[in-house]
Formats: sequence, C-alpha cells, structure tokens
Amino acid sequence: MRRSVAFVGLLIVAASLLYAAYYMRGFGEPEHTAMDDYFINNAQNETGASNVVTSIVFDYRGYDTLGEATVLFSAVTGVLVAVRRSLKRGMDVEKGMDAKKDNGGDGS
Amino acid sequence: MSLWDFIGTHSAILAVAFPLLGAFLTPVVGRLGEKASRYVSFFFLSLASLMVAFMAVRVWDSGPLVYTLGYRSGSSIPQFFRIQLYVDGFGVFMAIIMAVVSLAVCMYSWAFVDRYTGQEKYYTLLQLVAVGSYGMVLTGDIFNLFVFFEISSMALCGLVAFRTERGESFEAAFKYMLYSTISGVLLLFAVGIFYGEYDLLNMRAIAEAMSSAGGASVLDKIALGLLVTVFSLKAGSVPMHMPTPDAYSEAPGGISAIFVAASQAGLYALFRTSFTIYGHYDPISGAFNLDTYTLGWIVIVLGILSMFIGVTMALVQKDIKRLMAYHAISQTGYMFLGVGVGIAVLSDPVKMAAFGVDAMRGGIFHIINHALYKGLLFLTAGAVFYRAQTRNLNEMHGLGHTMKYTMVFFMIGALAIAGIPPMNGFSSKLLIYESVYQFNPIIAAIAMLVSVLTLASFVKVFYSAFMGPRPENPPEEVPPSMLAGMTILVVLILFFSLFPGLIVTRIVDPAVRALVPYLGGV
Amino acid sequence: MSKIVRGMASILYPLIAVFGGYLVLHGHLTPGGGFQGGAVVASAIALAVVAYGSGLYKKGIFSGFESFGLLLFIALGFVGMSCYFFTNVFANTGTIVLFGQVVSYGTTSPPFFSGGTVPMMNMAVGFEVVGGLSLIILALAQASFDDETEVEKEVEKEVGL
Amino acid sequence: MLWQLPFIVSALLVIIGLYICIAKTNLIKMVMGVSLMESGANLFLVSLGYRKGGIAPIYTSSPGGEMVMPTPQALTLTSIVIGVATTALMLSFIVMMYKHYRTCDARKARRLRG
Repeated sequence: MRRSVAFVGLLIVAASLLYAAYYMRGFGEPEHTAMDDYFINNAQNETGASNVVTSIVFDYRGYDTLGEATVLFSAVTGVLVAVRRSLKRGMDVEKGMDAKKDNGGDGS
Repeated sequence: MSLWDFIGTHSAILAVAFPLLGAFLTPVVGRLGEKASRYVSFFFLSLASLMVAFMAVRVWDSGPLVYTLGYRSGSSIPQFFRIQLYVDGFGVFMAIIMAVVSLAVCMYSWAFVDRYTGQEKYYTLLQLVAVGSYGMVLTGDIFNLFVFFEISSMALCGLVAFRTERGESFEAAFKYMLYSTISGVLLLFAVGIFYGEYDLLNMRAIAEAMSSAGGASVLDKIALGLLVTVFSLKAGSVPMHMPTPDAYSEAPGGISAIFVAASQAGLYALFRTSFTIYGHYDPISGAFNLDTYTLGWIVIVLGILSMFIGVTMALVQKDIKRLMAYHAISQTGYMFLGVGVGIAVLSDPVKMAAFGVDAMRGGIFHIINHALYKGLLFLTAGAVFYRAQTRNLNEMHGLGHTMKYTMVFFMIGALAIAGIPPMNGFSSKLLIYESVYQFNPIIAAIAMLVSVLTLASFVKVFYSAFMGPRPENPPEEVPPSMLAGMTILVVLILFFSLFPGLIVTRIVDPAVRALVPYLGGV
Repeated sequence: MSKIVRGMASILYPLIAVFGGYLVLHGHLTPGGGFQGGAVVASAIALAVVAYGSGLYKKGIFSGFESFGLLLFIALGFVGMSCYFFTNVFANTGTIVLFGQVVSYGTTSPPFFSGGTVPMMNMAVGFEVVGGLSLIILALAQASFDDETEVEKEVEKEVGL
Repeated sequence: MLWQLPFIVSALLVIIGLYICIAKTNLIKMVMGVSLMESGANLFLVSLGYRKGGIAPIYTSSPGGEMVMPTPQALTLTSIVIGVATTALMLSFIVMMYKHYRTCDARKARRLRG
C-alpha cells in the first residue's frame, strides 16, 4: 500500500521534472542574464578577486557560504554525537537505565 | 551612529549571527567543563532573543526591515543581486516563537541531559537548530532558504541520534535525514527552475519578474508543486508525515519541543513562497501571478487529512511521546486549514474581508499557540520519562501523587490543545471554526470533531499517567531547572489565554497584513 | 596495510597536502578555493589513515582546526559590520598586508595580495574543511575499527570450527 | 530537443536516484540514491549557467571572450558541500544502526512502527 503510493508519487515527480527540463529555455541560451553579467563585469573592481566564482562564493553570496560551512560543522558534530558512548560511566547501573525499561512503547 | 541605531539596523542579522557564534564557541568552551557550555549556549540564545525583540519593535513601528548583506554604500549594484534579509510582520512572528521556545528548551535541558556525555555537542546542535529556524524565517533569498533548511534538518538529526544507547534513535534519525535530504534536493531543483527562468534568487524580485512576464508559467507551477511537497514534509503534514512521529518520539525530551518550533519554519516557508511569489499582486493592473484558488484547496485538503489521520493514529498509541507527535501532526492541520482558506480566497478581496482574514488570523495565531502548548506537553512528557524511565502509558500510573507541578503543567497544556474555553487554543480554534464555516460548513464540522477526539485522547493520557494508585516507590518532582523551562511556556500560555484580543491585534495582525498584499500591511 | 601501500602513501602524502594548500591560497586567482583545497588536504589525511590506521592522529588537533577556521570566518563577517555583515572592507584599500591591492577590470595577471577578505575567508574555510572532513573520517574509521575486533573474533571462531 | 539533453539527463539522474531510494531496501544503496539525486540537481544548476562558446569566469590568464554565468557554479559548490555533509551523516547513522541491529536491510531494521 505505502509502496504503491510512493511509486505514484515517483511518477508524478518524474513527469514534472522531465517536463520542466524539456520546456526550460534552450541550453546555452539564457534569456535573462542581468545578475550574472553584473557579476562578471564588476567583480574584479568591487572585490579585487580575479576568480569571479570565488568572489561570488565569498563576497556576493558570502552568507550562503557561512551557512554551508555551518552545515559541514553540524554534520561533523552530528557524526561525533553518533559515534560516542552516550551514558556517563556508572549511570546505567545506578539509575536503572537498562535497555528493557528504556524501550518506550511496546512497539505498537 | 549610536549603539541603539546600530542594533536597530543590524538586529536581523545579529539574531542569526549570535547563536551561530555561540555554536562555534561552544565546543571550544566545552573543554573547560560541562557547565561552561550550558552557560555559553544560554547566553547566546538569550542575546538572539533580545535581538528578535529589538527587531520586532522596529518592524511593528516602521515597516519591513530590509538588510542587504555585504552591501557597500555607494556601490552601483542593485541590492537584490546580493543576499537580502527581508523581515516583515510574519517573519518577526515566527522569530518570536523560536526565541521563546529555544530559551525554554535550553533551560530545561540543563538537568535533562546531565546524565549523558558530549553535552557541548548537544548545546552546539541546539543553537544550530535555532540558527536554522532564524535563518529560514528572516531571509528573503530562496537559495539561502535552502541552505538554512539543510542546517535545521541536519542539526535536528544529530539531536535525534543523541541517545546512542538505543538503536531506535539512529533509525529515526536516518529516516528523518533521508526524507529531508530528498526534499532538499527537490527544493534545489525548484530553485534551479526559478534561476533558469528569471536569473534571480531574491523572492520578491522573482515575484516581480513573474508579474511582468504575465503571471506564473507552467514551469513556475511545477516549481510551486515541488515547493509545496518540500515544505509540507518539513512541517509534518500528512502524505509525507512518516518520519515525523519517529523523530519526535525518539528525540530527547527538550528536543521534541524545539522540533515543533523548527518544523513550523517549514510552514512559514510554505506560506511565504505561496503568498510572496505566487500571490504577488500588481497594484496597477490588479492581476495576480496565479489564481490561488486551486492552491488554497490543495493546502486545505492537506490540512484536513493531517487533522483527521493525525488524531485517529494518536488514539491508538500507547507511547506517550508518539501519541503527542501524532497530535502535533493533527494540530498542523488546523494551521494549514486556516491559512489555506486565506490562500483560496486571496484573489477575491470581498470574501477575503468577509472571512478570509479571520481564517488567516486563526491559522497564524494557532501556530504560536501550538508551539507553546505542544512544546509544554513534550517537556512534561520528557519530565515523566526522566523520572518514570518509561514512555509506555500502560506501565505508568499515579505519578500525580508526587510530581504535582508536572501534573498541573500537563493539565494546562492538555486543556489548551483540546480548545477548552478559557485557554489560548480555544481562541485560535474559534477563529478558524467561525471563518471556515462561512467558507464550507462541512470542513468546520470536521475540525470540531477532531477537537473532541483530541480532548478524549488527552483525558486518557492524564488518567493513565497521573491518576490511579500511588506507585510503590513514587518518583520525586523533576529538578528546578526543568520546572523553570516549563514555567516560561506556562506563563506565556496563561498570558495568551487572558488577553487573546491583545495578541491578535499586536502580533498576529501584522503577520496577516504582511502576507496579504492589498491589506496595506507593515 | 602492506609495505608498498605505506611507502607510496608516505611519498604521496606531502605532495597532495601541498597541492591542497596551493588550491586554498590561490583560490581567489585560479580555479580552486577553500572547500576544494581543504577537501584535497583531507584526502591526504584519509590516505594516511588508510595506510597507517586511525591511531595516527588525535581528534583534538582537528577540532582545533575546525573551530579556528569557523571563528575566523564569522569574525571576518563581523568585521564587515562597519558597513554591513560580510562587507568586503579590505578590498582595494591598497594595504598589502590586508590583501588590498587594487585590481581593475580585465586584468589577466592580478597580484597575489588582492581580494580583501576573499582570500582570508578561503583560508578560514580551508582550515574548517580540513578539520571537519578529517574528523568525519577519523570518527567513522574508529567506529568501524571498534567493530572490526568483534568481527575478527567471529572469524577466528569460524576458522577454529 | 537535442540541445535540451543536459537538462533532461540531469532530471533523469534525479528520478533514478529517487527510484533507488524507494525501491531498494539496502540502506547503503538508499544513500547512493540520495547522492545520485544530489548530483542530478547539481548538474541541472551547472548546465543552466552555460552560455554557448563561453569560457570559465576567471580572469587570471584568460584568453578573452564571453564568460559562462558564474552564479550557478557558486550555488553548486554550496550544494556539493551540503551533499557531502548529508552523506557523511547518513553513513554514520547506518554504521551505528548496523552495530545495534546487525543488519543493513530496511525491512529488518525497523523497530519503530505505527
């Protein structure tokens, strides 16, 4: 049941993505280029960096890059959280935190 | 420039940057000891809340706050080429929710995570969740929204997996991560569609470009479909609700509460994109980018499904947190319903004035009410787990004999969620019922039925957990810091219950006016 | 790992690391940047971990790298707040130490000390990425090595049977 | 039609990745599907920025001529790093799930139901 719903969803997503890809403006022929032309023509003057991509990454959209570094940081913290030993030593014995009682609901 | 002006100008970015700085500092400070990371995180989260307060006063007084990151005065660049923060009444409204809930949860966590190792990581991730939500609700740039969407989901996943002694927490975290990554990719694809069509990433600029191109094209409608899917998944609405109950129930007590507030950022993003991009209105020709009637009905149907399926699934649960998680799904339905009616009548100013505005007021007021009382209920569930060491309702009884404060707090939260008259849940639900009745009486009847079922479910929880014979070794009351965290939310719930009119006019109304373009908002 | 792998790893390790450092430092002039260069350096560390085992490095130094990079990055953002957050205040100031040499439109051989905060942020992000990716590699390697001892015991049992 | 091929291929990559996530039961394969989806979306962004005959948007020793659009490349860089981070986090969850459940099969590694 859940699987067939998922496949119907997949079909809908597939159709809309392919439609979007097919009816997107021609490959290599962008219609509006105001923002990118501005960056190409002014990045060297404004930021002093000759690599336009880097000047976008760290200047025009630097806040995104801060977010990106934060994503990496949260992933690292998440990995370190996942591989650690979670209970302090002795806690599981003293407070009766054995696995059975800790098991929450009975799985219903 | 005085300090006051400086903070006023920069308050929006500081609300994001302070918890971010705190998150970066916490692992460094954490080497000094566990207590240090607590205090640092609390300090930076309260600084962020202070900034939100400054920002709120400024936005309510003098209209939307636009902040162009990296701008240099005198530069010839059109400001929307850079990333802009755009804070209006709705953004402030959502930021207030996160400001309150993050403080309450941080205080609550002091005692709650004391038995675990790696507390500095816990507080780091807690602040990153706040950063993700603040970033999502304050930004005006759609790619930036994607980045903070990912920050929020990754930090939440790390926190769901915090209790590593259980395999289930990894299962829940993996499931949530899988769903949120897939939705992130679809969101990126939608951003790509916008970029390919208009060469813009700023949401308001996209709306204007769409308007001058003569309304939404088919590609824009596909992008809208992707956006609705993605953000309703983040908000935890029904067809994509599968990871939500697992993640809510496996997360540590405080995290479930902040999870509610963080998933409401998805709700925010859904309404923001629907209204700002597709509900954009050209004041000269009077044309909308999209006739939002169909979109409104889609949102309404999602809402009804969430309400009904959520509450019926909740009735059969035996795990206290899983039960509350299904109720969270069900309550999300009310918000979808209220704002969905607003979306459906957006292109009809007469109907909008007749009942649409009230429906949106109800839906948006319900967002903050839900964050408060559901947060409180999750905190009490965490308190019960902290002392009783079980989440199974069949195994607990008579906790009310010793945990008196927890019992009272639970009662306040349960009354509020069921919409019993003096409480704040009643005021928002009443607004929804009245206005939705004029839109379609059957939907209003369903909403009331769901409310009754919610009450029944919480009466069951109350009796099985707190009433009944005194247990053999009755657990003592939870430590004061946990009670303090819950007290923050209780005080606010009582305040909202006493003065609903004041809240609606001062906080909710600016949010509604910010969304509906022709009401003349802040 | 075998001697051949270890020998090759210790030859390649400095080369990869230097190339990564070049990518980071010249990120504002040539293709590359903090993330790319950081990832290359982290791959050198992954090579060393594969060849010599995860006991080679301590996690502390990498989390130090990571925190230093992130704090430098956000501090550069705060420095810009004399105008707005993230404003490139050092660009085109003429101060060589602050990467402030003026570059005009169309220059095809720009000076190294240009770009203002851009190369500084490149370095900050480079540190962060080296630290972050190496931490992930070490954590996952140690988690699976813990497992390996149990697996080895099981294998020994089977062989014994 | 033929000129749209890069867009269609990237959309197909996303679809194949989504199919893997739905149809496969091995957790590692699911992560591979997610990575494939991310690559598809990144390819879509990069191919949106292409201009016929354009050169890389870098002035250092550039031969001159029209440049391709730089913004999608910056966005792609961001989303690649996000993809790396999500993949690492998901793999670490799988490692830990394997330690607890001793299986990588999504049908067997399910204790949370209802």
